[in-house]
Amino acid sequence: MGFLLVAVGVVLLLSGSWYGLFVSPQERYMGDVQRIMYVHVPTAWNALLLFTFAMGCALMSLWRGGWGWDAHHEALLEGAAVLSALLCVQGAIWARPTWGVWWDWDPRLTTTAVMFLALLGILALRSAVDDPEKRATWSAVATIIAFVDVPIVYFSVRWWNSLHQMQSSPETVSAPFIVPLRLNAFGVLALMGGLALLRARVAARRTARELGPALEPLPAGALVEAR
Amino acid sequence: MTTPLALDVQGLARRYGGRWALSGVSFSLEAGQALALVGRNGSGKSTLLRLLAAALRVHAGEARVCGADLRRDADTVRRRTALLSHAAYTWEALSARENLVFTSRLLGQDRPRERAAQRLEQVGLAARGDDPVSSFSAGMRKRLALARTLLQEAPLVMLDEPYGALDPPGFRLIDGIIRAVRVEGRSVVMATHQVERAAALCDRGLVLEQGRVAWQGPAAELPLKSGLLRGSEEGA
Amino acid sequence: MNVFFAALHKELLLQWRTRARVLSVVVFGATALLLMSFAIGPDAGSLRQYAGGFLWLALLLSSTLTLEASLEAETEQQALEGLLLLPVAPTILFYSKALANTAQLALLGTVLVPVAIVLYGAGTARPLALFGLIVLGAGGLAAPGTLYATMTARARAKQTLLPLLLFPLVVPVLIAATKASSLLILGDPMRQLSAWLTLLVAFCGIYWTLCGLMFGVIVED
Amino acid sequence: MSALLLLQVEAASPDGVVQGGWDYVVAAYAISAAVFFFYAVTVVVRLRRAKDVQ
Repeated sequence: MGFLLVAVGVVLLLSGSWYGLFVSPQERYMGDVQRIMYVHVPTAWNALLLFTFAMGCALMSLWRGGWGWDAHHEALLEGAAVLSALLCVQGAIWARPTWGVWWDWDPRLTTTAVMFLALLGILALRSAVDDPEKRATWSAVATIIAFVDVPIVYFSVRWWNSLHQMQSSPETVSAPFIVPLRLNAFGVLALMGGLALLRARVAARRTARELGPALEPLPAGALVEAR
Repeated sequence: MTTPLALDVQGLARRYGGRWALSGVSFSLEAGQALALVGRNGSGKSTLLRLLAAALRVHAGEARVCGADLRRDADTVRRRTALLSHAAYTWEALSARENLVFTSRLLGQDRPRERAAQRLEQVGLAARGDDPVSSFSAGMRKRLALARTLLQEAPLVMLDEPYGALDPPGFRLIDGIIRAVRVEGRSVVMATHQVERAAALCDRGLVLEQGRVAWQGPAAELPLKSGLLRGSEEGA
Repeated sequence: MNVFFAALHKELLLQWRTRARVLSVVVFGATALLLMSFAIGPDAGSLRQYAGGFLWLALLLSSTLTLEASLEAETEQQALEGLLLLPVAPTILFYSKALANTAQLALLGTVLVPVAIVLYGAGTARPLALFGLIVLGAGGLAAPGTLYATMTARARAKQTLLPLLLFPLVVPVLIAATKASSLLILGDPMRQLSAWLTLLVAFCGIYWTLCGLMFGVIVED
Repeated sequence: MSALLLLQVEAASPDGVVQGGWDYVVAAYAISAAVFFFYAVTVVVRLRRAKDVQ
């Protein structure tokens, strides 16, 4: 399942990128630089999506328990961290030719940086706790708290920097612009989703090893007992 | 007529990470009786006591503690038990008296100062009651922790290595307290290496080995049984 | 309610008994303020302009020391486990601890203000508003800070872990408090202060609720 | 506002269209591809290693 999704993602990404780079026409105002958007926007969508899924797994892991939720929680956190790091780099590459600077205190870019650091913090917490139970609970709580924080960060940065509010790129709605965007969006989703499934397997195996051979204790009848 | 049970434990188990510190532990204790827990270091005595005091989450099995379900009604269990643990549970920067007064207030008791003074007297710390705990010796910390445990006036008193770090007068203090608690009709569970003392003080005995019940029976037979176990291990 | 006040009294008394340590945190914060002025240079105008930001950075950096110390008192002899064994709701323990930490951070911030005034010429015409702001900001740091310190006190590498978790989270507090104190120091012609205070109040409201709910989950062993 | 910002850009032509910039586009796609590729490799390597241990 994981490998299949990865393969689907690669095909979608290759075709979407080919379309975006060579088929789509030049955008009227941004010129060729606009083509960065065909990979940038899908990355942004999926970073948020993966973080949201991680939050869902965190909630389920707290509410229901179960190591499957915890393993997927870990995998999705890592995937979201990779995507948000990539997003910051892409944002810098986009900012340079359009605004003349590598970094811009745009609310979205800044929020992404904060989100990346928060995700790194949670992953660090996971690696610093040896007891699998505590690791699962604590990191789930940290994920929920960080998830609530992201919109607050976004709004506070927007207020903080209200002068820069209007630098959203010109809307592009016609089909030649939509097609590569959609292809790449589903491509990143399939690729990172597949990788998250594989990564969750790694986490699940590590937890299984930590928990020892038997997850259930021996039945009471098997013990030496005398009354 | 059946006596109510202070403890009714069925297949209790707890793991730390991947290691099952306790598994499939089953026993019962009638109200008003005293149980001696014996076993080597790491055999699971402390884990069992902390589980029964609802300090740790149960990973498998069931237990009723003083009539309350340990898994579903941990708050009631906490109200009905008092645990003298390995850790002293004290705030080092506060004085012994302050430690007891705050514990009493958090328990919602009336006259906390009076109660604290009374317990300090009982464990022989009245003279040092206003010194910060950080200046205490290990034995004095043990006495303070004992005072804290007694402050709770719980129907089930659990003592983890009560004799540890104490001097001979301390030993007699513990013996006296256990007898006094039993006179009041309360139950006692005690984990200790002092097998002879435990045999003299308790009704029931239970030997733990590697997190399992290796033997249980009348406390009077404990010295023999635990001696056999220890001997066989040393031979192996 | 009586139980809550008993718990709060205990927290405040603990902090009072360890006041020598609190004093060293104050010195740390003042040193941070001094060092930051070297980063700007001896230009009085810029120093005054950035005074608000430096004040909150110094407070944020010192806050991790305060939070770690407040949890150390509970983990030394596992007093926290002892507390949980008493029939006291974990939320009461959380709110008493978070409130005591708020008080301590607010005190720290208040003490740092005169230092900032001397070093940066950052006086304000509305000292009461500045004090209120410091209390709000301290509350925003203390609620998630207490929760995270409770986790990291029992994890490996706790010294680095707490700032790693806390600092990204409190970015809104830092932004709002910095902006608001700059407005108080430099003047507020556009009447923007209330917007920033609202943001702080909202942050405090959300995290005092959320962290209170989560504390019970965290401390269960 | 955005028009004002665009004026500061070296690459901007008089009519406001960003000219060229293909190197930036190539860099963005190359870096994204590299990140995806290397992350995929680390995941697969860790998966293999986890299997070996079992």
